Amino acid sequence: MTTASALEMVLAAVVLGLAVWTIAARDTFAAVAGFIAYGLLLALVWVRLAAVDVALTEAAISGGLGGVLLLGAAARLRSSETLASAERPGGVLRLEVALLSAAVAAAIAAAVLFLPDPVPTLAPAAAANAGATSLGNPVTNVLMAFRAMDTLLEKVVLLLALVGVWSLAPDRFWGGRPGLLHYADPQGVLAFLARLLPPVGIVFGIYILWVSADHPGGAFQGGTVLAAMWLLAMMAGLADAPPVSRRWLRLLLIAGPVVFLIVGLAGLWLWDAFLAYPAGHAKPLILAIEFAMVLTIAVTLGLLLAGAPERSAEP
Amino acid sequence: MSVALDIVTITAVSAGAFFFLAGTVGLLRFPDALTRLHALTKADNLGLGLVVLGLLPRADSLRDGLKLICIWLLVLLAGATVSQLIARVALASEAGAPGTRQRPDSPAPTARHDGPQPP
Amino acid sequence: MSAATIFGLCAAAAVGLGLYGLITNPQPLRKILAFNLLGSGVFLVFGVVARRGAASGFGGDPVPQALVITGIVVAFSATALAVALLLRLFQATGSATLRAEAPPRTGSDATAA
Amino acid sequence: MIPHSGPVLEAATTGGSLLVLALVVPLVGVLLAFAAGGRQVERIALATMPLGLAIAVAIAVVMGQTRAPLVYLLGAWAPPLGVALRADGLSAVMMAITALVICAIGVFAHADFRTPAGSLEARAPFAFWILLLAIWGALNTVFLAGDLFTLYVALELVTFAAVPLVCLDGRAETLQAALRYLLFALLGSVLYLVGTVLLYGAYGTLDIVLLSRRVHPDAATLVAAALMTVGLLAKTAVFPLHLWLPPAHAGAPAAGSAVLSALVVKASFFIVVRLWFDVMPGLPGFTAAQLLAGLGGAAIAFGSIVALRQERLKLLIAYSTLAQIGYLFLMFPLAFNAGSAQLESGGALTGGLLQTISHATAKAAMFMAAGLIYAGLGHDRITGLGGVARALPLSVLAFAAGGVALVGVPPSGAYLAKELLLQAAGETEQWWWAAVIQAGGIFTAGYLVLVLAHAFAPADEPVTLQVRVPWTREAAALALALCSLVLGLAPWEAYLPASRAAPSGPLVLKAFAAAFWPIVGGAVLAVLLGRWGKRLACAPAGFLVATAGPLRRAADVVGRIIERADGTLRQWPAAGLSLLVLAILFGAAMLPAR
Repeated sequence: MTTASALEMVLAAVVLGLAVWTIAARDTFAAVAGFIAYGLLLALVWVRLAAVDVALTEAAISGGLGGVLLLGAAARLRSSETLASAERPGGVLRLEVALLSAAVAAAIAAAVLFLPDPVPTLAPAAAANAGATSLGNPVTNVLMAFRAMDTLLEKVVLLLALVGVWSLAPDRFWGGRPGLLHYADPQGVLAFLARLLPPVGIVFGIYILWVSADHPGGAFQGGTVLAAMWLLAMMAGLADAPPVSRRWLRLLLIAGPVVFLIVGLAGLWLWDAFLAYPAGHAKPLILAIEFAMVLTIAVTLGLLLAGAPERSAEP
Repeated sequence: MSVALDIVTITAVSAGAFFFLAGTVGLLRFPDALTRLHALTKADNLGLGLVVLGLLPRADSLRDGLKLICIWLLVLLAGATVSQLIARVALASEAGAPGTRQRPDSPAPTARHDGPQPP
Repeated sequence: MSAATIFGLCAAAAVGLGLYGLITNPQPLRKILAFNLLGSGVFLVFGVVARRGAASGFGGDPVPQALVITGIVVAFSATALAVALLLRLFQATGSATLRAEAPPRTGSDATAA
Repeated sequence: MIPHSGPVLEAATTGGSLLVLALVVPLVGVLLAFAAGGRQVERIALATMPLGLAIAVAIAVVMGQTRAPLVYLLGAWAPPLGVALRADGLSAVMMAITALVICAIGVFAHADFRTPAGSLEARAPFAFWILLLAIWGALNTVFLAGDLFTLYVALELVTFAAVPLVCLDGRAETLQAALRYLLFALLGSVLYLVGTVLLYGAYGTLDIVLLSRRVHPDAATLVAAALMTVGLLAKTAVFPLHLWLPPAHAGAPAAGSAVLSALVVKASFFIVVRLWFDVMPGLPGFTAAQLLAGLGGAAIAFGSIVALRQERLKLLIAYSTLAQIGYLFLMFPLAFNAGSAQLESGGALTGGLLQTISHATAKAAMFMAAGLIYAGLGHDRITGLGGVARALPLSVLAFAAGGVALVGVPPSGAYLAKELLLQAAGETEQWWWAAVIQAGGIFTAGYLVLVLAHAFAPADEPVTLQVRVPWTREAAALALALCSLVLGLAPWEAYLPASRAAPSGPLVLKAFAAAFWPIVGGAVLAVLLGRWGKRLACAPAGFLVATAGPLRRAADVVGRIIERADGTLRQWPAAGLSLLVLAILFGAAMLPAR
């Protein structure tokens, strides 16, 4: 057994331990904390699996925004804990579910272990066609060129989730500001952090996007960092969530998919096909789409975390 | 030269690892939130600082070295802020309701500052 | 054992744990948490498949890696929607439970009004 | 008929860009409506509808002429690296019916979801129209996408658009229904996703046509097939995985219920069909197909009996959806060819698909009619429906026409479907499914008779309508119901694999013959199991009641037991357990294929 393999085993054991904790912990708050640690360690697993793009996404979502979302919910739901946990199913049922879940997991493990050799892979095809876009990052190539349709649909999914969240608002607050108002000491340490960190964060978010043409990164990862900076400012009371009826906000929220669709439709009429890029101009077009998307993603994620409108538009 | 650098790396990273270990033990064993925080910051600040110091000779370029130092500085900043917030919450909850001790692994300072805006 | 094998087993175990939690944990927030665990296990299977497909100088097959990123975005959207629904349910009823109502025949017309 | 697969499916065909438009037009509508906001949301949605309908018709016309599938390569990248859109006969039919139903719902919902005068933008209209367009775009993607992962994203898009529809009026119980729906649907889609990645790992592609050529029964494929099937069944709400459906479909606003019941559950059903017939026709085998149809049969019995015992009209229709979904799964064993050990795209598939679209149109019409009755009376208690036939004749007519169409009276689509399924049952010598098919028709007639008997009964007190019901809304419901009633006359041979015997004898006579026995049987069921209040006692056929008394008491016991079982199965842990058990059963049932 090599050192690397021993390291991986320890990592897998810790990750699994945290997974068990997430499911079994009595206190929901503690379970969420365990899940955040799980997400961060999972990012290391992704690095070990040579998927740095995914590692960045995993860290940003599981450890970052997802963690904030779940922690906030756990804090707000604390008073409902005891009542809900009284509905825990009986021991026999739990045992049955445990056995059957284990059987399903075993079947999946067996399927993964006995996958065929030689391994079918699209890596050579992706490498052979990388020249068409002249991007060095194969994952960006897949996301923005080969399977651009999925990426476009994914952006619509994000927007729809936001429409769904907004649709939960009480009628009287429609058009108002999302979420509860955060007020913090303007001289406090959180406000200090919220003044100091965003400039660094914004540069870093755009950097992640910019390098994604040739290195790990991308619009989603960059957008997550930007969203985190915005949320930090909101939590510190330095910025307030904008009212959902603002026109500029609506335009920002659709900018990414609209630019994507315009380029895609231009491809339908002018070039080869829908979502095709003209030879030699693929890279600037892809970067343009990603810049529009990074803004849209940042705003969408920020608002998804802020929640449904719960206050009137007047501050 | 390279042997000297190796020794620096091994010493610094080992020392850093020791601080991480000590910090983790402290986190698990210390009695209350404030002492646990104290243990935790040792791992964050000193432990990570030493690991970064040990890795600096290994950096391929000046840029990589600067990145390493940036990582340490950002962690310092975030760690200091969050510790301060947790400590404040811990103090507040101890003062307000004795017996309900805040766990150090539940940082959600913002949730504490939440409150619906009076209409 | 290769990284793909170790993490493949780890992924399957995460799926099993997620299934168990999603079915038996009564609190909706814990179900959402379990769903995320389940999802991360599935994504890890993608990672293992990608790693096995390393070729042409790539550390992994980029196609499943890209699919995972899309999958993570979709799962996050789902989490956000579910949390928002849960908080609204809590706001409206003061409790957060998924327990099915008593058989519908006992329902009064209060629901129909 | 238009073949499902063939060598042509790897290059774009002429007319392929129509497929892109079918996806893009609703999505552009979503984006524009979101940005414009206010009153424009509704206008943009209503303007998109004729456009989308025209595209769906154009696709059907082009395919009718060329008699070949349409293919489009997105970004000009061919599978396996790229993603293809493909329209075969099934897609064309489903898209056309979807467009039709969406347009009718648009006309119907116009009055419910209007921005009130004096406000710039209102929550419910904003959300409803955007979600409706999004569901449309997502459904078209489900019908066209040739890639299993794109199908996953489209399926999630359908779910995310459908869930908020459930709780659009914000009542607490609808919020709970929506959350349960969302969480169970997410469980289903994650299981589907596991299958997707295992198939990629085994074959290096997710393209449906490429997979269908490479698939062979090894461990990964079997696990993938079982998990994907069960995941999709959870999203389709097949018994016993139906915990989310009745409250969600009954609690949504009428237009929402119509979309959910008519279209949304068909998305995951359609992917099951794609999976079993196109991706791996040789894999599931005899046992698994029997198991799947067995669930369908159980759904028919359970759903129908519980439906007959409901107090509220919307819940009755929701439970009848459960039964009708079960009916759709009866085609799987009937399509199984014992000689080749494969599922064959023949008459049974056509029958199943015809039943799908008949149910889509009829059920949408019935939910709309129920919504109008609810709006008119201010309640939807079945025992309180007396006199409604006089007060809202068109709505009751729409309900009746939809119901009659589903019972399977010629020339309805359901009649043709039933004929084709019975024919397939005869050819494959599976008489037990023929019996289940007949029973399905009788049960459907049962709840139709129950509701109509109440609706036509004289009112206890004069019916005063709470609101005026505009005729356009009733017309939309009636149009869909009539559409379902004449679906059997459409030229299906061009799109679906079926040979149909020329109709013999006058239509009226056949209609009467086909309707007679189900309706008599249904009436008996309705008398035995339905809720009558004091109505049955004063019915003219007093002697019937006297003889039915002991039988009714026995039926009541059976009904109670089934209702209690339904209540137990709809508890979350029980449903989860059923899901795991089914996953393992399907895996075991497919093992002999190795």
